[in-house]
Amino acid sequence: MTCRTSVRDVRASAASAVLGVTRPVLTGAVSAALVLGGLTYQAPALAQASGPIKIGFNTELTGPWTFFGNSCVAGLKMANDEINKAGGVLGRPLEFVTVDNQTSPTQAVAASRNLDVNDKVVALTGPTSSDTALAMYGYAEQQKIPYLVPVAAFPQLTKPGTRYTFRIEPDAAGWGYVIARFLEERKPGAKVALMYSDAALMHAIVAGFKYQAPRSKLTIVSDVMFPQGSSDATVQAAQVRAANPDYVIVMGAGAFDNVMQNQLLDLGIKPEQLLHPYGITTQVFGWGQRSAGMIYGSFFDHGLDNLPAEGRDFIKRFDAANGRPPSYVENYCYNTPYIFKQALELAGVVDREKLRDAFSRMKGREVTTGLPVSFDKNGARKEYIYFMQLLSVDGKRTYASKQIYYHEWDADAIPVYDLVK
Amino acid sequence: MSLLQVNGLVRRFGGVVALRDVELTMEAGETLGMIGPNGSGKTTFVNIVSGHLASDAGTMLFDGESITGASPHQLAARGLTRTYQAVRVFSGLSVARNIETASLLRRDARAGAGAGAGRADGATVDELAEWLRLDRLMGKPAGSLTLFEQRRLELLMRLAQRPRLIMLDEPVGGLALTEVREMIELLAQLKARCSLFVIEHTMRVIRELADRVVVLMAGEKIADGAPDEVLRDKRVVEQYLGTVHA
Amino acid sequence: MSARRWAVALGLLALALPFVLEGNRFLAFVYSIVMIHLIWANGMNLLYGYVGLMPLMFAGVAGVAAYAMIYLTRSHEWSFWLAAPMASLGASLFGVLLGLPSLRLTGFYFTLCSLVIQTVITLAFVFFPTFTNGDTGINQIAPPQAPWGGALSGVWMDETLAIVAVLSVLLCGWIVSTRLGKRFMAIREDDVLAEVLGIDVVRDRIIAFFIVSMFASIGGCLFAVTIGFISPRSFDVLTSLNIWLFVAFGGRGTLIGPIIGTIVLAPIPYLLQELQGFKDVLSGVLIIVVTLLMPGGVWGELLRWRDRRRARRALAVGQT
Amino acid sequence: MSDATLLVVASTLSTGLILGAIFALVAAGVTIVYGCVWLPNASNGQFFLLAALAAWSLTGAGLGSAAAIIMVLLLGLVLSLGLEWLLVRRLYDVPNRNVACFVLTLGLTQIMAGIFSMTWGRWSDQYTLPPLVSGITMIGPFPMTNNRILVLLIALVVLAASFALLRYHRYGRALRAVFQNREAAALRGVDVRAVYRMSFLLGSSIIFLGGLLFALAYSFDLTVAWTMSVTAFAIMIVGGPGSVLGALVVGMVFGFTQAIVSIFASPTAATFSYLLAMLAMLLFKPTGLFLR
Repeated sequence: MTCRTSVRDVRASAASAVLGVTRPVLTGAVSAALVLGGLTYQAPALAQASGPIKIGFNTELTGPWTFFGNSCVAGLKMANDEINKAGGVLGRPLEFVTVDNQTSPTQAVAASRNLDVNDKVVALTGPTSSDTALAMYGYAEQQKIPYLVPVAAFPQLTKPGTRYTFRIEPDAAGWGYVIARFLEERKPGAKVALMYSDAALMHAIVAGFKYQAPRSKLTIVSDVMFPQGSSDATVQAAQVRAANPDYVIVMGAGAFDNVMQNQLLDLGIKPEQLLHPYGITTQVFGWGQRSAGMIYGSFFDHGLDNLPAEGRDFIKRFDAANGRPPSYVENYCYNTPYIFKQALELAGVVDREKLRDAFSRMKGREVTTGLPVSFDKNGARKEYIYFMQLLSVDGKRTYASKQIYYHEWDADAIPVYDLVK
Repeated sequence: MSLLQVNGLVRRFGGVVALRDVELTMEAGETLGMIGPNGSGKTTFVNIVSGHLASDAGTMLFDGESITGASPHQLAARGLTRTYQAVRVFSGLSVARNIETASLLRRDARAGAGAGAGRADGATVDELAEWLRLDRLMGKPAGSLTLFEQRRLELLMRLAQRPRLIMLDEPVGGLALTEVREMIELLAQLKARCSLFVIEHTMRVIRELADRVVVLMAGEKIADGAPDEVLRDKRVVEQYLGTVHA
Repeated sequence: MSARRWAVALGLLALALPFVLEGNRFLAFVYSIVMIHLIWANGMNLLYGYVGLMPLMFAGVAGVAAYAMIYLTRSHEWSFWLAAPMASLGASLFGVLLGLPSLRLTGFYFTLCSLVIQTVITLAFVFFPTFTNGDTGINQIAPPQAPWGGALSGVWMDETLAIVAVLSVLLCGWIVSTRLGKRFMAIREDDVLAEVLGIDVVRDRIIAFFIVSMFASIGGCLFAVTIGFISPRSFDVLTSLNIWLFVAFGGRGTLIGPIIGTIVLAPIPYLLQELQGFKDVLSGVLIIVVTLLMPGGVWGELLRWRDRRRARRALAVGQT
Repeated sequence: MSDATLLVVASTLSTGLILGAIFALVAAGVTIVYGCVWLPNASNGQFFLLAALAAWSLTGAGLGSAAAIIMVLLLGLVLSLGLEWLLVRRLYDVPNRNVACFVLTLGLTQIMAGIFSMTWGRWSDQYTLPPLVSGITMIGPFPMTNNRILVLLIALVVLAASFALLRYHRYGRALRAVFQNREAAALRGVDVRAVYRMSFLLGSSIIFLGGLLFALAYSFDLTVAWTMSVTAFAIMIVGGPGSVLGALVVGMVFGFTQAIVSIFASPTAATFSYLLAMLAMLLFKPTGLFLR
């Protein structure tokens, strides 16, 4: 048994090794180390001078958020190809180096480092889940790499003092705030019930809603939080039904969102009373035809009014390629290369510090919607949201919806960073 | 003062009484045999005395001190140890490691009396190994030994601890006839070194080894005395010996 | 070369690698992650390989230590070098508490019990956000202070991890060679027999849980400052299972086995990121093949082959 | 009682029964494999998920739910046979097969998780099966979908059938004999390996069915695999390995605890309470509540 080598022996030989008695061993170890080092050593980071402009795209290609990561890739690739076909940026092609963070914060940090060190990317962009984004945020701020966040709504990504991180999606506490404003308008003095999963994003939305609800004269009649891994909500749905609310705000992690929706509908809550703070295409397919009439928040939907031709074109081409209409996730990821293009052209050179400055002063536009893209001193964007009403769902192919509300507000309309730590 | 004194031992399993007011004393240097049909409570008795099982009532003294409720390792430290009906050695470890583990906790070593280190009651572990003919098997995994070798190893591991009393639960169980002969000889030599408590079905073992015999029937002690007397006792013959080949 | 010289060479190599990998901060990072897992695997091996209990709440204990360390450094402005040992000590006492079921349960029952405990801990991390910030996690965890002022980072942080990892191997080897280690192995082989031979099984199991929780805790604190971000998912049952897998794959109850397991399996998800789902398939196939061909783990099986060959040779010599 | 109270009471019953029945079913599958063959299958959560995902794809391709279920069960049978032939049978004679099997099936779990993220994981973030039957039955003021009633019935019938099989059928007797003493059973002419194979197939099929029923009653996503694995193992141990009755009773107790505590406290308290109850059970009655 190997375990029988006693420590006294090891200590003795360690001493003898230091004294040079076992020189061959030491030499062997050091030369092995040097060989390994030679294999791994690379020249220190040089600014990217020629070849494609590399940007690190760190996203979820495996693990529970696989779908979001892959949807994002689909949108991003489309735009990237278009840009390169049209001549690239600053006369060079744009390349997104995609790495898989496995929906794990630890892996996201490792992947960021890989992109930073081995690919020497000029900027990072990436994940679609909040905790991986927060882990990357720490890395980007520490290593001073510009970091553009396409789809992660957690407010702390743009907390005061943030310098290198810029977020495209409005922050989640704001969504909660505007839901209260919206319901106040639709039915003054409404009674509202909340059902949500114990997850970072949901907590931020709820915090914003609870802040604004008394100011909008809304009453919260029921407030149910489910631990992660819940699978049934019938009892809570019955309790919510018994509290007789005018509206139920529903947001669950993954499939549990749909479980809550269906169980509320089973118990006789009308679709018109149901409000989801956000809805993407697969979610809508899950809700199905029986949910027609319900309301969901969005930042891009093929049912939006007044979409410019570029937006309609994007929807058509995405649908043709992927068999489903895009939602805001794909839209933000589609816009990401264009936002990079605008910022890089503003910076004029491929340099991290210059690119950061360009982001902070850019006045760009989303190519699909024409909405302005500019960031405040913390990297947050002007807040906005649409509320859509679901009209009909056609199997797993498409659905119809109409825009019923649009609102824009300043990020500091509510004390976001006091509400969410 | 007796070496072991058991008073009014009671143990129930559910509704079944396994031991009913069992009284027993044992003097130092004595070899006591315990016999009785299957299910009469012999192993339960050993389990309780050796600390594996709690009693429902009764007290136990070992060398004049109470051992009621003591755990097996505390008893081992005082010199009371046991073997099992199904042989039990560390089958994944080598014979040498088995013996080493057993001598880790030798009584005198723990008590701090370094003088006897490496010796088990006058004999070194090596001498014991030679005596038990294990000295050439040291490197083998204990699990690969024959049953008889394992029985001898078991014995050596107990002796390495310098016990004052060894409780043997069927020491010749499963052995071939020649091996039984040998085992009895070994145990007879052992009698000089420490007290033995032997559970056996094989009457030969009891006749040749025991100074005194106790008979358990359905949890009750029905006889206690010299082997010749007890084995001739009418009740014992009718209820027990009649059923086994003596 | 003798086994001892090999051990010294490996130790020196482990200590030298951070300087070698300095040129590539990504590989250096992967190396430091492997070192942390090595600390963990050694702890797991002590309990699983030598005492014979498979604790799936291992990561939970590491998490408790990490959160406690962060709380002490953030809210009480303690230095990492004071906070980490204190947090580890506290978490280890907690680990002893979680180990108490082992006094009644052994084998697979204890494993399942620890699985339930780990599930409760993970839920508690999410549900009681005072110390953990819930599902959101804690980001921008400051690196430890360097003795020469400033933050300990880069190659010196990696070197610190390598030193702790090498120490953990040495410590493990030392514990195993002591009377305590021999008692552990006796308990692993047969706890009832160990008790009859005078081993206080209850006390020794408690000691084992304390030592092992210390390994888990120190690894947890170092993990937090190395990654800079932790959330409840950093310390969930999958983390425990992974560490256990390293030990079982390499060979439980040997000093070398867990090192092999960690070095082979731990870097896969980092170095093969481009392979996406294939990398899971690859490591799964690797695990299955090794289990079927080497049920005692890589090193355990190599030792067995060696022993068998020696026995055959001895037999051959005996016959001639 | 007011309608509102009745509604809550009825919904509690419905939740407790359905959750309980599905968890009992999966635990029964686990218990048959672990309790009889002593092979802990760490990948049974993935089996469960695979069944649900396969049914989702088949119904998406236009197959009816009932046809999809039968197809998936057949598929599951083929898959388990293949797995038994390729991997599991190699462990029957390994001395420490508990551990070997756990490691092996963890490897299998990784493979399946990798495959899922390259396939279904890319196609959607959540999955719902069309109901087997449509319509709603009113139980007092509580509307229960016929689909869920049918799911409950299937689960209970399968549980009863496997109980009867293990208790009264020749196979069940052989299995108990093998469990008590493998060598003795072999001497008495029981084909031990055949019994093992049968148990693995039966257990796996029941887990597959559990996945299908879960998918019919609820929407699901990829995270359900682990939750299911942990819960099923815990239920099996508390109920007593090898006891289908134990799995049923403990599964139901678990379902009802979750439903009832969440009325009076919160869903989180419910989850904590059932986990702590299991812990207490393990500590104070480690052999399980029911004998096989």
